[in-house]
Amino acid sequence: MITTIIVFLPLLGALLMLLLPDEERLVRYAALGVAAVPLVLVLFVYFRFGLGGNLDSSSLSQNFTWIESLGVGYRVGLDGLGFGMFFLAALLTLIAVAASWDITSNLKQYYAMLFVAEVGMLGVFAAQDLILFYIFFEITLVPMYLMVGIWGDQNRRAAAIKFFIYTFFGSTVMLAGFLAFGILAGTFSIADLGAGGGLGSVAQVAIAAPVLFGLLIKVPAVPLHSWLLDVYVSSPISTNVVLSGVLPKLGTFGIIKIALPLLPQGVEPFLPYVAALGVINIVYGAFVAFLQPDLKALVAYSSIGTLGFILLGAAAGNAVGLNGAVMQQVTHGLYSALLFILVGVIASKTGTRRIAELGGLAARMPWASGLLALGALAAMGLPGLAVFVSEFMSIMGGYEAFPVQGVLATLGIVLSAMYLLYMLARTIFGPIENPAYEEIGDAGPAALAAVVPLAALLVILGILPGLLINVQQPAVQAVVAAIGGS
Amino acid sequence: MPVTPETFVALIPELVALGFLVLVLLLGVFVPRSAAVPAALAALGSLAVFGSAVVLLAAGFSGEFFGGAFVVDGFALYFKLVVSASAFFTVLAAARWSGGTGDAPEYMTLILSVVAGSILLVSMRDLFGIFLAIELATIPSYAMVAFDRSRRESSEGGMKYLITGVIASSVLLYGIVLIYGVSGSAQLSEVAQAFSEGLSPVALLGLVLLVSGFAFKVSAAPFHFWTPDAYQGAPTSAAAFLSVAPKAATFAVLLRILLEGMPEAAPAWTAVMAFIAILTMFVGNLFALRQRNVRRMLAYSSVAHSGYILAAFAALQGPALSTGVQAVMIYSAAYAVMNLGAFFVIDLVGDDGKSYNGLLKTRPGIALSMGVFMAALVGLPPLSGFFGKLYVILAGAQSGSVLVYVVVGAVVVNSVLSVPYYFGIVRNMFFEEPGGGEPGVSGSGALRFSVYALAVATALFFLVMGPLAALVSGAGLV
Amino acid sequence: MIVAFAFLAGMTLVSALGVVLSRNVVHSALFMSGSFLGVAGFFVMLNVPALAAFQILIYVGAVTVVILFGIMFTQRPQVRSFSTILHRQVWAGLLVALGVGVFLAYVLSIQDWGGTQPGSGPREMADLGRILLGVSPGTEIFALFFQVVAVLLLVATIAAIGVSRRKTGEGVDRGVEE
Amino acid sequence: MQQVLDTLNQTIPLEGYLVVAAMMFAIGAWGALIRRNAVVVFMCVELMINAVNLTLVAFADYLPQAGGTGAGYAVIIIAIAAAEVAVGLAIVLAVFRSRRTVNVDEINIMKG
Repeated sequence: MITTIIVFLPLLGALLMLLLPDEERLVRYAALGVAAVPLVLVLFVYFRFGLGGNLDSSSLSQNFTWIESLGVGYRVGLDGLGFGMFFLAALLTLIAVAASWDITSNLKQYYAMLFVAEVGMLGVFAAQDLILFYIFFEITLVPMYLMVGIWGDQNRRAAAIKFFIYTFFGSTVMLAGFLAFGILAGTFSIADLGAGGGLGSVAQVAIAAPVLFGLLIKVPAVPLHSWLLDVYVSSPISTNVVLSGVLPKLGTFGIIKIALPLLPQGVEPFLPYVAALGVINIVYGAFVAFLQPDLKALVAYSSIGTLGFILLGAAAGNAVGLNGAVMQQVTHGLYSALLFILVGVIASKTGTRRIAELGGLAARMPWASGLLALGALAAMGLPGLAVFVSEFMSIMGGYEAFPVQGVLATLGIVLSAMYLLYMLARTIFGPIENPAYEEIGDAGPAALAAVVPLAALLVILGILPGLLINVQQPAVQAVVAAIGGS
Repeated sequence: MPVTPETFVALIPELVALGFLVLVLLLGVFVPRSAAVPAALAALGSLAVFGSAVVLLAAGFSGEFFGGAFVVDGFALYFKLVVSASAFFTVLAAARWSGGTGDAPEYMTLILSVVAGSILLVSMRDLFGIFLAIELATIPSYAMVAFDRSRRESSEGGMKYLITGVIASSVLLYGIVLIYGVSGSAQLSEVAQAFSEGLSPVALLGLVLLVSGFAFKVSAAPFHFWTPDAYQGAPTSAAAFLSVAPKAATFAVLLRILLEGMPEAAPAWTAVMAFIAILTMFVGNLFALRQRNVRRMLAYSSVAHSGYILAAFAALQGPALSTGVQAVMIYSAAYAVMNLGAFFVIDLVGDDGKSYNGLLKTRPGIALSMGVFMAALVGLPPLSGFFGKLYVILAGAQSGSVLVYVVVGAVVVNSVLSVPYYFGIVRNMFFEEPGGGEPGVSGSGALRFSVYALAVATALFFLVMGPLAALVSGAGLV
Repeated sequence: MIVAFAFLAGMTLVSALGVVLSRNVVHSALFMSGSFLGVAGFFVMLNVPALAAFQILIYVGAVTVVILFGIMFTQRPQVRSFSTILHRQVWAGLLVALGVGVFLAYVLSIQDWGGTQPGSGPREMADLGRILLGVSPGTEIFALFFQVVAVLLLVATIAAIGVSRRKTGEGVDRGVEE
Repeated sequence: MQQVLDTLNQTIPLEGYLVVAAMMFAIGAWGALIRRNAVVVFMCVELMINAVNLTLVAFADYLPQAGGTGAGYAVIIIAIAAAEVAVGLAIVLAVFRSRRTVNVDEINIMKG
């Protein structure tokens, strides 16, 4: 029951937003309050159930039959695979509200959209039914389209429709796969489907192909990524937080939660290629990030690169790799949100995002620069920070399953260290490029309030990864058992 | 005994519709120049038809009458519900406009006669009875399209609809006569016997002519060309109603003919349907993409949606038979709520794409409703259109035929193809600034009520999906 | 029989061609009634004289007259050249029509119709009446048809009135000057 | 001589009627496609319906299992066609009033 409440609370929040009077401070504080409630509840669930390892408690799940003749139901529940992202979705919504200082018009509507998207994001990680999963998956689409299209920069309309069409195509293909799966297996309940749903390997392969294709567009895996840059660059900062922090994980989570355990024989022939795509993401993302003159585009490509580790770890299909992948989903969300917010801070203070025009910001913006450095170090996988743990586990698992891909992935770490350090050198260090920057101040309290928790979590999870891994471990073992690995 | 008291019970919805039809007409004679009275009466009549069908359905009434030529079953009653509910909203939406023409009683009579024809149609099991009922629904619809004397497009659209319609009727009739010649009877049960002995050349010819005639009536490509002109010219309420109610009934009866009359010929007609479905989807969407006029765009969109429904026809084989029938039923209801709503918004705002600019700021309620309709027409969950597509793809996935998988692929591709033009409207409403294009009319309260009610129905369709799915899975033809 | 058949077939088809090819609209209408008369003759040969009577009353009488009225309202009868009465694709149309006709005829004549005998139809007016009222077995549905047809004719009348009624004060040329 | 008379008295096979009707249908369809005048198009459609009716009545008379119901159906069809004519001419009249023409190819303010 509590899961359902958490998932649908933001919907009430969205309605509340629309009913509020048009007073900016009131709206902002109310939005913070609305966003905080699900987060508090998720933390309650974490301490009450998560730490004790009983997320499968019946008080967290719900199971109604909805369309009986098809075996479709309203089935929600939490498990270790989704819990980290469930938490992150609630957290990043709150952070996004805090980081929404650049939204000045139609604030109420913006928050309402954000909360509708939150329903979808939370729902995906709690859904235990294929159709319900798809519905929540798609619910995020329209609010995101509108958030980019209404509040983005001058290129926003083309970016928004491109984003919509690409991801809608992917998810519709995925739906076709889901429907074929459910109708052949006789149910859409993820718990009842089990490994393979009783289907032969040919049928599983035929179903896994469209499902994987749809999910990989959402991630996006590299040949399917062309929608991403425009929309990342055009979005407002707070939309970026959600767009890069949570939305790609709808795709990777689908692979880990549905494709792997439910279609083990189906995905098997594709796994080396998924791992290879992961490596391509890592290397390609790093290379292209190198060439970006725009700070935000650099962060966007860096994000593509790091997502590759999730694909690699997931494709490995062993306990280490999967643990890494599941954790990388969370850590990637933390650091990419951090970087996007700081890029937004720098852009609004200096009036430019071009790396060539920046430089020497550390002197004038010590807090922002320091946190940016922390984020960049996290992104390159510096030991002691959370991303290191998850990337390392992904590579280890990947190396065990696919040695070539595993070795190539380490290349990505080297490359990312290169471009991220180069970026830091040219933006925050060195002499001040532009005399106008002498006057600028440091990041404001709102920005710091948004960023500091993320930085803190990166450090905490880097030191105590067990806080997350212990929660996800049983579910990961179940997935490994389903694919018949060790 | 041909006629028993039971027969009259079976005919209650039709008798109610005809009773109100005559009542509206008489009132038009005795209470001249009143718009409210005929509209109220017609709305009441639609509700009465709806109510009587609900009662028959709840009572589990079913049976065959007139020697098996007229049947009342869950399938027929379901479509009577769809038709009469659509009629109710259409009457509300048309009330003020028809008053403005000064001929409200006539217009309402025409709506009710289309209702009468459509609800009769879904119960018919005799080929000539089907033809008669189609004509009872079509002949008044020619007049509905041409009814608006203040716009030249109206009579033009009416004439194009009329000419193609009567040609299509004669083609359809030829097909029926040839099938009658082959089987010696027009009753579907005996037609099925004749078709079970293999397809003779004339039987095949009759089938082709019949399907072509039906393709005209449901605006399937390549016989769709009347649709944009007719719907653009027609009064909005007429376009909305005709694209939903008689079309649903025509699909229903085509389903009945194919499944009850020629199940043995299924390999032939599913293949034909597969090709027509693919062609129709692509033609509808590709032409809709080019439209600047919103009404014309919705006309092409209705062609595309016919294609989606025909995709379910292509899947009517093997294990997917029952799901395919359910898909047609669910799609018809889902399409009715969203498409009626979208057309009614045109009545409120106008058919120039520019008049939608900044609608979110000037008229947020209407803009949100239109947004819901557009998203539903794309097929986004959890809105009504999603469930229609869900069932269509489900049936396709179940069919186990490669050709049908291709059709399902076309459904997926076309869903994506339709995004730019539906979301073009959303973009204008939500992203653009107001101004540009002429301001829309305000519309009557009844019209706005219809729009809001349909928007709520579209958005909350998932709440009734459970009972609806149970209803259609129990009421299927197979 | 053959003579009568050939005569009627010639009359029907030639008149039908006349409808299509006549340059004068009124002539077309008259050709049309000729064709209808031919069909009525066929009905007599097919043992349904009652239907032939309907055919003459309704088609040759009523429909032709209504169409002539329509012609009078919509144009002055005048002889025109073919280029003004025909759409562009005359020859393509002719080929298609010929193809369709030959194809239909071919398919209909290769069919094995089984032991067909003329004379199963209702010879007597009374038989036809029984069918139409749905009294004889197997034709019960006609009881419903008969009522529905009545409604249809009523509705058609209303539809025609609704479309063509001219409002007081509404000019004949309404719309032309726009 | 007797032989000639016998030949002349032979019953016409069903196919004879069907072929004549098919020809008539094709001519009607041809006219409906190529004529510009809406009223003439209408007449051609009437020809098509009559052809169908002829086919129907021929079946009714020749097919033993039909039991003559075809003639009944033919009556219904004649009535339907009459209803079509009534509405059709009303619409043609309405078009003529606003356009001063009934040529179908000149009535095209809507495109695309």
